[in-house]
Amino acid sequence: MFATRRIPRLIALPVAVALAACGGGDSGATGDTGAAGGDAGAAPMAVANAGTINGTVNFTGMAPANQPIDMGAEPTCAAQHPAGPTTQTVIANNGKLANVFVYLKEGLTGTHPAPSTNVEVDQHGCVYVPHVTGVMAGQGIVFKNSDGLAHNVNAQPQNNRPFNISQPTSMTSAPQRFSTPEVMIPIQCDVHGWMQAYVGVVANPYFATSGEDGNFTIGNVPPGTYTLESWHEHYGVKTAQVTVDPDGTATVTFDYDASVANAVVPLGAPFDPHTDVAAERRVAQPQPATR
Amino acid sequence: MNEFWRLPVNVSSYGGDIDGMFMLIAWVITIVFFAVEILLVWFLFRYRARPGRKAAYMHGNSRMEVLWTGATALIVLFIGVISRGLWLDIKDPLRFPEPGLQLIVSAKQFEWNTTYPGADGQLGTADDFIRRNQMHVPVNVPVRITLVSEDVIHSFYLPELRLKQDAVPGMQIPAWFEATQTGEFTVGCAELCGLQHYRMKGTLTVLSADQFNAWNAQQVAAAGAAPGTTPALAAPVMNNEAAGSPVVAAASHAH
Amino acid sequence: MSTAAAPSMEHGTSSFGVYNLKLGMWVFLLSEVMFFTGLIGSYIILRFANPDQFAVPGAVLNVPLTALNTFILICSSVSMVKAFADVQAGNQAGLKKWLLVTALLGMVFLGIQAIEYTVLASEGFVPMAERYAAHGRAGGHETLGGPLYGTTFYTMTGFHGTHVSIGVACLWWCVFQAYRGRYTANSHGGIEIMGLYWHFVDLVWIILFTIVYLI
Amino acid sequence: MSTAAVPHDTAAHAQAHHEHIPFIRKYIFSTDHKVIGIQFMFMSLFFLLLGGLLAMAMRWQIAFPYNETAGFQGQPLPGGDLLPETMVVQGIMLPEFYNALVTMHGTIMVFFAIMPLLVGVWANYLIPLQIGAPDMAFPRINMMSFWLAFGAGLLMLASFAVTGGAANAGWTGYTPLSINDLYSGVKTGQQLWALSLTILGFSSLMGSVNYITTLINMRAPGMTWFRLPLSTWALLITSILILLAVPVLAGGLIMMFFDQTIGTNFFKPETGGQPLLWQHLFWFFGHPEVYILILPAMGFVSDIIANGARKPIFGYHAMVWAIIAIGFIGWIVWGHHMFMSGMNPMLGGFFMVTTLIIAVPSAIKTFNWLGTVWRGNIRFHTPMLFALSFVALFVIGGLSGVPLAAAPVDIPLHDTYFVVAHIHYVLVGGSLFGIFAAITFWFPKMFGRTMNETLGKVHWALTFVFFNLTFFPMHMLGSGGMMRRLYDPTQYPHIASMQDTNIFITWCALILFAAQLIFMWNFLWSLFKGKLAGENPWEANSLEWTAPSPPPHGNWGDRVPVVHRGPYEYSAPGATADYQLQTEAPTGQPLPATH
Repeated sequence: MFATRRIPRLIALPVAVALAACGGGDSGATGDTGAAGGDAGAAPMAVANAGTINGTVNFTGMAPANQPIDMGAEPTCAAQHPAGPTTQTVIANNGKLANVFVYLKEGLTGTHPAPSTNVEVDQHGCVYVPHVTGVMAGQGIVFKNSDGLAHNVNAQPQNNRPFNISQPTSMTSAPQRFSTPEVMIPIQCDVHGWMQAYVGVVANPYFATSGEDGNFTIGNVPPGTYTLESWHEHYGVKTAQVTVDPDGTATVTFDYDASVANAVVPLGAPFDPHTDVAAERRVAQPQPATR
Repeated sequence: MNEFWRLPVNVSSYGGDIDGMFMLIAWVITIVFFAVEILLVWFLFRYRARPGRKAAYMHGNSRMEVLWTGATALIVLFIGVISRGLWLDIKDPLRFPEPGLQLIVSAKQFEWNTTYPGADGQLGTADDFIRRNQMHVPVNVPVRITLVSEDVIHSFYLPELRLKQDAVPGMQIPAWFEATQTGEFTVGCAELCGLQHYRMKGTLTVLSADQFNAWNAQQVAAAGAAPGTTPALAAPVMNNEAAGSPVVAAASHAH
Repeated sequence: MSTAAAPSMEHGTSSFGVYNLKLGMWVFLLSEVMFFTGLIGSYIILRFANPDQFAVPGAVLNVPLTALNTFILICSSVSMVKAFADVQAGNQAGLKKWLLVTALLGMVFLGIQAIEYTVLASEGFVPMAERYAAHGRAGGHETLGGPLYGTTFYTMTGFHGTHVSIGVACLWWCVFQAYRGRYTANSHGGIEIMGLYWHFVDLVWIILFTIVYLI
Repeated sequence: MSTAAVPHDTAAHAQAHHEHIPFIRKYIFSTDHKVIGIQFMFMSLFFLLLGGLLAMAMRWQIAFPYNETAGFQGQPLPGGDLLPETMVVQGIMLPEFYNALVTMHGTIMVFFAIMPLLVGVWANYLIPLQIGAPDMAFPRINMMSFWLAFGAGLLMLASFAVTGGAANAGWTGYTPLSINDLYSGVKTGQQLWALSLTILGFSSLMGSVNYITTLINMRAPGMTWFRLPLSTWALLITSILILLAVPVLAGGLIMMFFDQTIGTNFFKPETGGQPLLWQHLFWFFGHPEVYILILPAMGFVSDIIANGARKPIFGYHAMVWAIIAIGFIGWIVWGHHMFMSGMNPMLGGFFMVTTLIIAVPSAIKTFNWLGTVWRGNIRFHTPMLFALSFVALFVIGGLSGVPLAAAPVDIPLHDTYFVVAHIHYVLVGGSLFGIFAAITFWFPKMFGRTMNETLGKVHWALTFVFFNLTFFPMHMLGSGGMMRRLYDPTQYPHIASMQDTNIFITWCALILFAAQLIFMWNFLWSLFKGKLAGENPWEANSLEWTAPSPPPHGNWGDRVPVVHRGPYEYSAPGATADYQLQTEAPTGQPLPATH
C-alpha cells in the first residue's frame, strides 16, 4: 500500500540533514600540539651571511614593588610560590629590566612564512610562563596547563579574532593563531583574575624578550639597517636604529627610567562595586524589571 | 528522612524553617504519592481484562469530582499560606534584621569578590578591602550583603546557609544570612554564567567574634600597608551606619 | 457571507458561521496582538526603568510630519472600507479605484517613514547603542535622550513598517485580482480579510504614534 | 464556492477527488495533512535521537570528570577523538562544549523533538480525522509550516559547525550571557539560535491558526463540541496557547537578535537595558509552553486509557474544563521560574499562590484517569502500558513541582538537580511516554500495519524501569545541593560526596538510551513487515477508526461521516460490541454513507 512506498524518501530527509551537519562539524583549529617555542619563538630559515643583534635593557631608578597576589583560594598554586606570589609587572634587578619585548619593526624586506613549530605558554602555579612572549603572525601558539586545575585563556586582541578557550585539567590546547601583527595582545584567565600575560604578534621571525639579566638576542638577521622597537607593559615603547653587517654582530641598548611610566596596553581597570551601591535607596529595595 | 533527601548540614538561622517546610511538603507529597500509585496498581490488578467480564458503564460522579477538587485546593492553599510568611521574612528587604556587618559581594566571571568596610566600618570609602573567593563572617551576626555583578547573571549560593540569590548586572540585590556555627562552608554559583561556571566557587569562613575581629584587624593592616591606599588603624568594623553597635552587642541583640 | 461560508460548511458545523479565510485571519490577528503587546510592554518597562533616556516629545522626533503620516494611514483605512462597500454592491469600477487609492496611500506612508528615518539618522538618532548621539531637531550639541530611545523607536516603528509593507504587497495582489475580475458581489473573501489586516495595522499605528511620539 | 474567496478549500478538494499528483507534490511538498504529520514525525524523531545523544555525552562528562586536585581520574569521552579540537581535546571534553551540549540538548528536545512530536505530528494527523474533515482549512499554509520548521532545524544543526560552536548560554538563553560573545565566547552560534527559534515560532503560528480554524469550522455534522475526543480538545487548547505565547517569545528573540547583531541595547545593562526583561518575556512564553508540552499527551492518554479500560472516560466534562482551566491559569504563573532572580519578593508571593493553584486541575485529571480504570475491563496492550505509566509518572512529576512552587523551599532547590528531575518527570515520564503511547496506538492508522507487540512491551518495560532509575535519584542530588549545568560536579566537596550516584545515573541513562534502539527497530521493521491492520484494530470509537488504514487523500472519499454520539461509548448496555463507533446510528446499525 502507498504508506510503505512513502517511507524511504521521508527517512532520507532528516538523515541527509544529520550527515550534512556532522560533516560540517569538523571546524576550528587543527592538529599539531606540543613543540617547544620559547624566547625567540619562530625559527627563521637560513639567511645568507646573516648577523646577530645582541641587546640589553637598562633600568634606572627605583622599581615599584609588585603587588602581592591573594592565592588563598587556590592552595595548590600558592604552594608553588614559597616567597608569596606577586604580580610580574616590573622585574628589574641591578639596573636591568626583564620582560621587555623587542622586535624588528622596520627596514626588513621580503616575506617571512610562519614556521610550523608552535610557541608554548605554560600555566604553572597559576602564573603564565613566560609572562611576555612573541609569535609570528599565522604561527601556532599552544597553551599548556601544568596545574591540573581549571584555567581558561581569554585573548581579546584589537586586530585579530578573539578567542576564549578553557582547560579543565593538565593538558595542552590546540594551537591558536593570530593572523595579523599586533603588539601587544593581553591574555588573561577569568578563573584566576591575577593571571595575565602578553603575546606580541610580529610579521617577521626577528623578535625576543629580555631575560632576568636584561639581555636579549635576535639571531640569523639578514644584513641591513633596521628600526627595533622595545615594549614594556609598564614603561611603554622605545625605538632604536641598528645596522647589522654581513656575518656581524650588532649591539643595541634600551634605557628605561622608573619615573616615566606609560603603559601601552593597559589591562581593563578593575570594576568598582562602590560606584553606585552608594545609592542606598536602590540597595534597600531591588528594582525588578516590572514595576 | 534527612539522609534520604541528603540535605546539606544547616548552619543558617532561618535554614531550620526552610528545612522544616521542605520536610512537611515532602511528607504530604509522599503520602499522596503512595495513595495514588497504590490505588492505581490495585485497580490495574483488580480490573484486568478477563473473559466474560464487562466494564461498568458510567460517565463520572459529580460528588467525587467536587470532593477531590476541594481536597486538592485546600492542601495547596494551606501550603501557600504557610509558605508566604517565611518567604517574605527571608527575601523582603523591609523585614531584614538589623545587620551586624554589611558586605558587598561583586560577582564576575568567575570570581566572588567580597568588599569589607575596612577600618571605618563604612562601605564605599578608601579603606575598604576586597577578598577574592573568600568570605569571612562572624558567627551569630546577621550579615547583610549587597549583590552586584560585573558581567553576566550569576547566582550566589550558600548550600549550608540555605541562601540563594541571583546577582544581576545593573541591579543591587540585597540578601542576608546569619551563620549559627563556625567552620568553612561552600560558596557556589547556581546560574550558568559561562565557560568556567562550574569553577566559580569560593569558601565562606565563619569565625567567632574575637577571631573575626582579629582577622579583620590583620586585613585592615595589610590593606593599609599596601601602596595606593591610606594606612588605617586596626579596629573592629562591626558598626553599621545606622547604629554603631560593636559586634558583641550585635550578636547579643540578635539573640 | 452565507454563500461564501457555504463551501467550508458543507462538510462541517461551524460554530460562528464565519468562513475559513475570515476566521483564520481573525485568529492570526490575535497572535499579532500578542506580538505587539510584547513589544509595547517591553517599551513601557524599559522607559519606566530609564526615564532619563527618553527625550521630551518633539525634541528629537518630527511629530507634525508623523501626524500627517498618521492621517494618511487613516485615510487609507477609509478607502479600504469604500473598496469593500463597492465590491459588496457589485461596483467593480469603484472596487478597483479604491483598492488602488489604498495601495498608493500605503506606499506614501512608507515613503514618508523612510524620509523620517533618514533625517533622524542624519541627526545622530540611530538604533545602535554606542553610536547614539541625537542632537534633536533644534540642533545643539548636547545629546538628547539615551540609546534605549533609538533602540525602541526603530524596533517598534520598524516592525509596524514591515507590516505595512506586507499589507501594500497584498493590496497590489488584490488590485491585480480585481482587474482579473476575481471578486464578485457574493464572493470577495480576499477583499474582506485584506480589510481586516489593513484596519489592524492602522489601529496598531495609532497606539504606537500615541506612546512613542506623543507621550 | 468561489476560488478567489477560499482557494485553499478547492485545493484540498482537488486532491480529495483525483489521485494523479506528481510524486514531489504528493510526498515532499504535499498539502495532505497526513503526509505533513508523518513528515513532522520523522523530523522530530531524528531530533529526539540527536538530543538523546547529546544527553549521553553530558552524562559521561558528569560521571567521569577530570579533577586531579580532588583525585577523580576522568575517563575520555568514547568517540571523542572523532570530534574537532574545539570540542574535545585529547579525549577531554571542553567546558565550552559541555555548555553547548546542555544548551542544545534542552533546545532541541523542547522545540524540535517534544513540541513537534506532540503538536506538529498529532494535531496535523488527528484533528481532521477525529472531527471528520477531509483536510486542514489551509493545506498550503500547513505545508509551509512544516518546511519552515525543517529549515529552522537545519539552522539549529548548522550552529554546531560555525566558528565558536553552537549556542552555550543555556536553553533559556539568559541575557547578557547570550548576547555578548565576550562573555560566552560564542557569537554566530547564539545568533543562529535566536534566528532558528524565531523561524520555528512562525511555523508553529501557521500551524495553530490552521488547527483552530479547522476545529471551529470543519467538524462533521453532529460533531458537537462535547462529542470531541479529549485529544482534539487538548490540541485545541494547546493551539490557542501557542497562538498567544509564541509571538511574545518571537518578539523577545528578535530583540535579542538585534542586540547580538546591530548593537541595540534592550538587554544590555551597561546602557540601561534590562536583563530581567528577557527573563520575563521568555517565561511569559515559557510557562504556557510547559502546558503546550503536556496537554496533548494528557489528551492522547485519556483516549487510550478509555479504550484500554473499555469504559467511558470518567468525568469527560471535568476533563475538558480542567484542560481549559490549565490553559487560563498557565498565563499568570511564569514568575515562579524567577523566584531567585531579584524580582520583587511581593510578586514572588503572588506567583507562588497562582502556581500552587494550577496543581488543582492537574489533580482533577489524575483522579479522573483513576476513575476511568476503576471497574474497567483493562486490556494491557503496549499503548495502554505507556498511557498508564504516563499517569504514574505524571503524578511524581506533578508532586515534585509542589516544593519548587513553595517559594521558601525553592530557595535551596532552585537551579539544582531537583528541578532537572522535576522537568524530566514531566517531559519524559509525561510527554514522551504519552508520545510513545500515541505512536504505538495510531501507528496502524498511519501506516496500515501494527507495531510488534512483544518488542513494544520489552521497550516499555526497559524504558519504564531505567527512566525511574535515571531520574528519581536526581531529586536527592538536588536536595543535596547539586547545581544544574555543572561541567564538573566534583569541584564542590558537598557534591563530590555524591559522585557514586552520578555514576549510577549515567549507566542507567546509557541503558535507557540503548532501550530506545528497540523502539527504532520496531518502528522501522513494522513499517514494512508489521501485521496488516484493519480499519479499527483497537476496537475504538472515534471517527478516525471509521476511515481506511491508512486513509486516502481526503480521508472520507465521497461520503461525509455523520456523528451520533460521544467518543467514549464503551461497554454500553444493549450494544452489540463493547464499543460503539461515533458514526453508529442510535438504532445500532451503521448508517449508509451519506453524500
